[in-house]
Amino acid sequence: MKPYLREHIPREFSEIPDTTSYEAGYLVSKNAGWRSVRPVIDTEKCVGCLQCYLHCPDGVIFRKDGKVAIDYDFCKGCGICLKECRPGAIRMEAEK
Amino acid sequence: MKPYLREHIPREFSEIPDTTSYEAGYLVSKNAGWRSVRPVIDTEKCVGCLQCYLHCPDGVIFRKDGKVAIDYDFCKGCGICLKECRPGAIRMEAEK
Amino acid sequence: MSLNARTLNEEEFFYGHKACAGCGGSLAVRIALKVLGERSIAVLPAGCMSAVGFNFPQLCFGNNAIISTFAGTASMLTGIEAGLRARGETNYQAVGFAGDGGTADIGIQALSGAIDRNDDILYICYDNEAYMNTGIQKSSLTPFGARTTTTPAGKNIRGNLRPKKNMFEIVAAHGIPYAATASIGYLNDFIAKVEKASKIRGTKYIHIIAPCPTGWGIATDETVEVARQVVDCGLWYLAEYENGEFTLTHQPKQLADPADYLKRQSRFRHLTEEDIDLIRRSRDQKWESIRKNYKNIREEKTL
Amino acid sequence: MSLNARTLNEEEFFYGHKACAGCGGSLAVRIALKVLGERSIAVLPAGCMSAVGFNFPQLCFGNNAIISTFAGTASMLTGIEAGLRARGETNYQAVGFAGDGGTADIGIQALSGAIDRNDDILYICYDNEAYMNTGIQKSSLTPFGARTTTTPAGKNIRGNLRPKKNMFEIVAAHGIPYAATASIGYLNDFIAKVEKASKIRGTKYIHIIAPCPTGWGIATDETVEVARQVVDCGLWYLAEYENGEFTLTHQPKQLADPADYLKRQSRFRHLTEEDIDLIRRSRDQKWESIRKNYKNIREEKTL
Amino acid sequence: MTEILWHGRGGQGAFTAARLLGAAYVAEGDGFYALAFPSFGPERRGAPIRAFTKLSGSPVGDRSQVVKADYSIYLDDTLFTDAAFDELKENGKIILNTRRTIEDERVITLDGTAIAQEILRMPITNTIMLGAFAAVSGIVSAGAVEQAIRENMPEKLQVRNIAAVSAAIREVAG
Amino acid sequence: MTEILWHGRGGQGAFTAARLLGAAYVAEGDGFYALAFPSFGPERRGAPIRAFTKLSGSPVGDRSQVVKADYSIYLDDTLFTDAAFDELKENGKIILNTRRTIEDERVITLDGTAIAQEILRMPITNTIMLGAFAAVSGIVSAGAVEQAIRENMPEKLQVRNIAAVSAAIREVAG
Amino acid sequence: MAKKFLSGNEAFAEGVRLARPQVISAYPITPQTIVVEKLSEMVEDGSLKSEFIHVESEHSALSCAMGASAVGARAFTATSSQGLLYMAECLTYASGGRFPILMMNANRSTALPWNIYGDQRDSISLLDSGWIQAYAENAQEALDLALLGYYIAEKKEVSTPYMANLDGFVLTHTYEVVDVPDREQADAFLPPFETDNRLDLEHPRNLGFSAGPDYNTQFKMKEHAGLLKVREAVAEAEERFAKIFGRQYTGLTESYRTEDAEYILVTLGSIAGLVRETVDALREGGKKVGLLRLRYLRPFPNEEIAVAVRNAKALAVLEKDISFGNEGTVYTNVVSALHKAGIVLPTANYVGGLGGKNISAEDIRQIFEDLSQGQQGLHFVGTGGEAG
Amino acid sequence: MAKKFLSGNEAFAEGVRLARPQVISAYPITPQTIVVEKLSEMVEDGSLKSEFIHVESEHSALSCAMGASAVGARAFTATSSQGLLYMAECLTYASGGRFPILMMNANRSTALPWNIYGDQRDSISLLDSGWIQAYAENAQEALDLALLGYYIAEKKEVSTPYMANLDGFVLTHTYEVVDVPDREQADAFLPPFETDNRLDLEHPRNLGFSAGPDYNTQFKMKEHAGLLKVREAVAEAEERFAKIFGRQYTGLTESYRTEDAEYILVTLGSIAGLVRETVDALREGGKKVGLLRLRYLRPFPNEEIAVAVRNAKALAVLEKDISFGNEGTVYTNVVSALHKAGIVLPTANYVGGLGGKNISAEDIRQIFEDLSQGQQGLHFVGTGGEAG
Ligand SMILES: Cc1ncc(C[n+]2csc(CCOP(=O)(O)OP(=O)(O)O)c2C)c(N)n1
Ligand SMILES: Cc1ncc(C[n+]2csc(CCOP(=O)(O)OP(=O)(O)O)c2C)c(N)n1
Ligand code: SF4
Ligand code: SF4
Ligand code: SF4
Ligand code: SF4
Ligand code: SF4
Ligand code: SF4
Ligand SMILES: [Mg+2]
Ligand SMILES: [Mg+2]
Repeated sequence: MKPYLREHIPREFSEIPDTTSYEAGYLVSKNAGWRSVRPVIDTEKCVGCLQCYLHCPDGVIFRKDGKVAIDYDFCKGCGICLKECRPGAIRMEAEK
Repeated sequence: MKPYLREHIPREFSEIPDTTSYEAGYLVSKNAGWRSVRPVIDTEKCVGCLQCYLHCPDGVIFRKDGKVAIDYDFCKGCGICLKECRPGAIRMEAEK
Repeated sequence: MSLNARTLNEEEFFYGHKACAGCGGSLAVRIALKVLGERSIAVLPAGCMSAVGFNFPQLCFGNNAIISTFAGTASMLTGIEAGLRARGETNYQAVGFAGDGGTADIGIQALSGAIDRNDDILYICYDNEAYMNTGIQKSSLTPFGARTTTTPAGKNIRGNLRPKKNMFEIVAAHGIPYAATASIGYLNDFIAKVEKASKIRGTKYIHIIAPCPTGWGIATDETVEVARQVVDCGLWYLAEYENGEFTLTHQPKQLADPADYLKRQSRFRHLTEEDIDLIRRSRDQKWESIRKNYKNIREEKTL
Repeated sequence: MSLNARTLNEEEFFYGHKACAGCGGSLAVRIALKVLGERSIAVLPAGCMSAVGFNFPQLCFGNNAIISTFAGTASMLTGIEAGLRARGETNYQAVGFAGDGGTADIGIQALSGAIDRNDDILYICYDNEAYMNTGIQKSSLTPFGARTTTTPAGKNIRGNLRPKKNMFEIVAAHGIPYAATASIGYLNDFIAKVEKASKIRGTKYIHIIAPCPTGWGIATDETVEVARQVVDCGLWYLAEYENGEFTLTHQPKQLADPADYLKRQSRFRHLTEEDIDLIRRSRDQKWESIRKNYKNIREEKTL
Repeated sequence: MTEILWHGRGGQGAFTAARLLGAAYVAEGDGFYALAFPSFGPERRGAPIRAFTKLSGSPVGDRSQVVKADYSIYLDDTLFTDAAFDELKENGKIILNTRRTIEDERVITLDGTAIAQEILRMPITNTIMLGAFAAVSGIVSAGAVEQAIRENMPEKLQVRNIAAVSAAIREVAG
Repeated sequence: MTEILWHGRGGQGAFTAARLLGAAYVAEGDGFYALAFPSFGPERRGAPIRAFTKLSGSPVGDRSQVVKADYSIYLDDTLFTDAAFDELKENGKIILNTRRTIEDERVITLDGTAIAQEILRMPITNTIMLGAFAAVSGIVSAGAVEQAIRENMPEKLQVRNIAAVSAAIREVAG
Repeated sequence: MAKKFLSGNEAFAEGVRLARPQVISAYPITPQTIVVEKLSEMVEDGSLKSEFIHVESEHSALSCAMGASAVGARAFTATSSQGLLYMAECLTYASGGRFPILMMNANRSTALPWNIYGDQRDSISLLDSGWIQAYAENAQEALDLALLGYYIAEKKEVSTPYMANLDGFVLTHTYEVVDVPDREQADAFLPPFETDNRLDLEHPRNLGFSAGPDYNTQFKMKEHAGLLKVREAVAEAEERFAKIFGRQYTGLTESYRTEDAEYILVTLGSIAGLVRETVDALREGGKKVGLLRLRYLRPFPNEEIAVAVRNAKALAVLEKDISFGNEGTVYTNVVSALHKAGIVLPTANYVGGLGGKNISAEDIRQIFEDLSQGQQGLHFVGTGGEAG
Repeated sequence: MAKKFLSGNEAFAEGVRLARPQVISAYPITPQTIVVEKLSEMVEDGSLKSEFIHVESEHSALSCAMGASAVGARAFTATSSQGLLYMAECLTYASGGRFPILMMNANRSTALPWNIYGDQRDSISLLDSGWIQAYAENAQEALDLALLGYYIAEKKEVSTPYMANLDGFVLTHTYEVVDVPDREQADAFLPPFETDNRLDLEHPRNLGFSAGPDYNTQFKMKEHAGLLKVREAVAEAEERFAKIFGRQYTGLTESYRTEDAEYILVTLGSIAGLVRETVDALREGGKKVGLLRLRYLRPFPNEEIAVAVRNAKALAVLEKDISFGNEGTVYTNVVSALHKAGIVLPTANYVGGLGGKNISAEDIRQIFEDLSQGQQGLHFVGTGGEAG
């Protein structure tokens, strides 16, 4: 199962587990703020080879319509996808 | 240095070391009581090959006049010397 | 036949973690879990991967996962495997992901014990060549010459003076059913090895080089590339151990010069030409023994 | 040229100890210290040798000696060596004597670390194939089939089901400067190896089979004989590892049948003919690999 | 006590600036006390981080993080949001590295990145923002900052960073 | 409370005898309590060792070693010296496995080794001395000893050891 | 129920067999080994269905047990002395993880100097590690603690690992008569282990995570609360136990003739038997003395102590441990219990039995005698020496 | 003497450099690592002549240090948290062996849950292990403890290892102004290490042996006596230190405005700074409050506490640890000190800062306020929760 962002952040004493055990894949914060550059996919150029998807350390590239898309909530902007994209379908853009 | 029997057994509080450190090779008890058989060397037959000396786990056989002798204070009577003596110069005798 | 980007499980099991951008270790963990799937139970000792993945209430493993003590990866895996078996479960894979320090130093006692018992576990060492989580200290897998915070490079000493421990061969000397080396620069090879390991019963060990931009002094987009380069220049090699035999799974046509690999990393920046030459020579020596003792690359092309 | 009964130091350094009559381990320690002499500093972890040798006020080492924690033989050796060096001493040998359990199980982390650092120490494992001091429990060096108190032989399980860990090759896989196997049944070979080791700087490891009458179920006068037999039947072998190469130091003309060796020991008494055959076959397999990977016996005759 | 809050990303040197400020302050003489510390986290390179400096005429007993600051300094304007003002004391000021102009009297801006690129030849703005702080606050002298840099930075970085501080002071003062 | 001191060598089974005696005693019914324990030492095979049995009509709280015994039993006469008498209570008795005859009314001797060789075909005298104790003391019945052997010894050893006990009882009683 | 003549170790092993642990991992150490040997025999002969893991160290033993517990299997381990210290990291880990593992600890002295005999410095030096700590007086109680231990530890509101302590040699190696419960009785008493605190293949979970400053205190409060719930759990368990087995225990402490006692000796473990005998003897001589046996050190029986000693004129604590540079740790704890209850009375601390030194009936009489003479302070038993 | 702006770790490393250890063996762990990194830099740059051993674990770190000490070399190690627990076996070993090793411990929470921040459960949970335990308040004291530590530990009559504790992050990673002594001053203060307790190539010795029941207690009494001698040794060392460096410390405790204080807060470590400030503030408001800082936990300052609080109306102990199922361990010890001195007064126990939870000035004011309202019992700081 892919971990996903939850609505609720447990804070109250009663919400905190009695043991150090909790639902798997419980996310409460994004990593978008880590990024100063963002990868952008040029779907024109993308051939769907999936090398970017394969090599992304954060697993934020997913398959979409035979090509790929990025979950910007969790992309850290490392740039590996760009390097792995032989067709040059990815470029980095400065954030903000 | 070969550990050897000491006259004195420390017993008083003041004689006990302040640390767990003491003179090397300090012996206060013999092992003779462990033995129910004792090896006896027939110096006639002994050729001084030193195999008994070499193989004694307790190191109680020592060289003497080109042959060997045994420190009965510490021999445990294991019988290895007898087995290692090819010329058959060692026999075991029951204690007492 | 074997898995690849297209046939791999699309699910992600290591997601939202706080590893540095470009972290090689997180890529290794991510990919292995995609191969092993949802019935894998992951054990991670203290180290970067657990530090970035398990911060309540941010829990980044989608499958069952637990942090072990630093020394206890393999022994906790043993217990998990035995416990599940005792509970009557049959379809699961206990897998450990430990760093180089957690594997080759403090964790080697437990690892050696598990192999000796031939416990049915898969142990993956992601090797970033230093204690990264605590700030880049030398481990026994730090290579010769590397600067770390405990092997500083200065006027008197030029970084780490000891060669890298060969965990792969040490593990093999245990007579383990399966052991392999890998690199995040050759993910298909890694994928194939993880898949193969998952089908073998008994202890399996995979040692994957996983560069760390922070600790190696490279850009965040260089990790995969550098991990490829270390194989291409022969300072690392891709191999398997099985049935008592060593096999190279990838034979670089011609070994590239290590100098390029070394010079792009700030941890090696202080090395002199002589140092680099020493490294070259020890590589050559190792390859001589590889050529002698390892079978040739397999015929299959995918690996 | 090398030492023998006649030329050996006549001094005794391990004397008056409370080991069982006929104890093989105590013979190994005694002989090694006679080779190493009075400027050796011995470290002994928990185990039979320390238990029988260090009971205040009965202290049975004539040279400097200290008990270490069970896991800490190698690391304490490291500290002793470094400490003496720091104090400006030059002529000494730090030597460890650890049992099979203290070496291959709990002590392997520290041992592996010391080898990795190439500390100038000599580590001798006296292998009696079980935790003897605590009453004969299985260690990872207990051979296949042996009955111990934690691998009982009964209707359902016939003793220990796991093969013996190969510490010698594991240590060699670390790239140690010198490693060797030995047996108290071949003392001249052992003496030569200890002497040789003492002249090499860096880490040295010697693994000596030292039968235990109590744990093996043999008479007190059989230990040396049995230690010879295990070599003669090929279940143990005498070898060295140096400069990356393995060498047999003793080549039995023809391997004797292990059955005789096994049957005289009560720990193996329950074995069936099939079990023994299994042992024979695994021995043959090992020898095949030895013949392949080990150089032939040296020319010198003394070894 | 003057409390300063530093904002940056892992790797940008926010804590170095916090520490240099403390060192500069205590270098002013006896009776000058300071604490400086980073936010203590398992934060990784790239993640937003904070650092703290406390300056006082007597030893500082309170080692807890600064909650309301006299000065809140941003090395990277991507981190600057409206929440920034909640962290200010009543007369607190924000010193922000940005190209933008911000219409708020509590905010002092400068294009630290440009100065950095010019003088340091890389976009590391920590000492520049330290210079800006010195100029804005008047709490530490340029000389003390210079001394702190000399005593606490690797030799080869000293000259340029001292120049960077001066440039920042000029920029703000000017 | 009756306190029994056993003397033997590591490997001779002195402690097994001590334990069998305790088991035999408690087998007599409710209200019979016993403790049995070896001397706790790192003693190795061959070394002289001791074992202890305490028999009482109420739970035995004192777990310390027997210092003065009602019965002191020697499995091996090489261990028997004059010091033996110091370990006896006033009316204490010694039961000694020996071929010798000893002129002391406190000492009861029997050639346990001979019986052992005959019945067990090895020189292990522990159950023989236990039988001797039963006969001499009258504190445990032959039946209880037999039951203790059945419940506490490996099956294949039971028959012979029961025979050994009987032989010893006959020997002493006869 | 079968009457047997067993050593403490053997009795405990019988208890463990009856408790049906699914995974056993332990490493040998004197004087614990017999337990593990017996268990491996039971596994061999099929009377105990359990995975028996031959681990390479105590750290691994408890790590392995934690792994098993973390997937919901009942786990057992046993150790002593150096072994307990070697697994110290795992002790806190197991309690923080709230894994209800049962461990038998054979109390033994710790090196240096080496010594294999029974004192209680090993477990008492790790009193803060979050485990329930119980101390058996005799082999029967040892056996029973194996069953009670799992029952208490596994209660959802407790979820805390349980350390059952047996004095080395004087209890572990001493044979006495023991009632061994039947399998059916044991099964009726102890239900199979159920927990949500586990890695669950159907509903994946993340275990053993980090918790930063904002959350950590809460976890620690919960851990503390779990231990405090042990008092009630013990009471409930012992009642249930009495119903099924006919033996009634007395909670965190056992008071013997304390009601009207002027002088009370507080102690724990197997020495209590001798103290009880001595109390009886002194009572016969007209001395109003009593024994308070601490059956548990964690949770600490503050309330029970306050009740038991409220009418005493003085008390002494006799214990087999010392916190160097201060005094016996049990004493320190007992004194705190008095203080919190507002009880003011003279106390003395006797440290004895170190390294297996015998404590005699005479020693105990002397303590009572000292107390009646107004003795206070720290004293070492059996050496004639006042500390200092 | 040079004025520098250093973190606690850096300051400690400076102290270690000045103390000239001959062997350094340590294993990395947050928040200790900086010390080891700094030392390896000093070895590299030649300013510290020492064997720097890259060990494979903390157990090995301390084993190695013991080996070095056992041949008469001055040895240093440093650790924290899990690392301290991982070497627990070696702690008792070193103290029993009477090896005067100096260890810096960066106080940090222990798993589970994992947490890298500063509380004191690590060292306090190992209070019984026979080490001298000192707690620094600030970076200056940290540096000074490195020198004082060796001086005290190596005194023949003490011969006991010394653990200098620095609160993780708030002290180890916090920069402040520090006077760094000159090399000459340091050498004048701290003579080279001399000991008979060593393996000596000229006069061989056997070390670390066993001692059976007849001897063990005596060894333990000597160990205890060694710790008790620390009080005097500290006094002498601090006097000598003051003469050479001009800074005077105050022995096992430091009293701040306690003479006439009605309410005293007893605490230790770096939080004392904030308490001192708060005391000043409250005093300005007319409240008679005081601070008693425990500089040492072992030996425990029983006498000093008794003197400092004899006129108080109530006291509270604020500590960053808890013994689960009881209360804070420092509290337990303090209460025992009161009891032994015959002091009866209400006390309360505040457990705070667990897992790095901030303790604020407001929290401290509240404690004093509570005390004046007659508060007793155990309370967790910063969570609003009473234990239980
Ligand atoms: C017993 C113990 N010692 C030390 C530590 C501190 N520690 C946590 S992670 C870590 C470094 C891990 O290095 P490695 O295994 O190589 O993994 P990486 O961080 O590089 O991913 C260390 C030393 C610990 N958690 N436990
Ligand atoms: C940490 C620790 N665990 C366990 C022990 C108990 N122990 C002491 S000696 C020993 C057995 C040693 O076996 P081995 O190393 O093979 O030596 P041997 O006794 O056979 O000579 C054990 C388990 C210990 N002393 N320390
Ligand atoms: S930039 Fe890095 S994190 Fe973002 S999608 Fe590309 S590879 Fe993944
Ligand atoms: S690597 Fe490039 S071409 Fe291939 S899928 Fe990704 S974006 Fe498309
Ligand atoms: S019998 Fe054994 S101990 Fe005695 S001399 Fe012969 S070999 Fe040595
Ligand atoms: S082995 Fe026999 S012949 Fe040789 S020295 Fe010994 S006694 Fe003499
Ligand atoms: S420090 Fe290195 S290994 Fe750790 S998270 Fe960052 S990139 Fe990954
Ligand atoms: S048990 Fe074996 S190894 Fe130990 S002393 Fe006896 S014979 Fe030697
Ligand atoms: Mg690493
Ligand atoms: Mg062994």
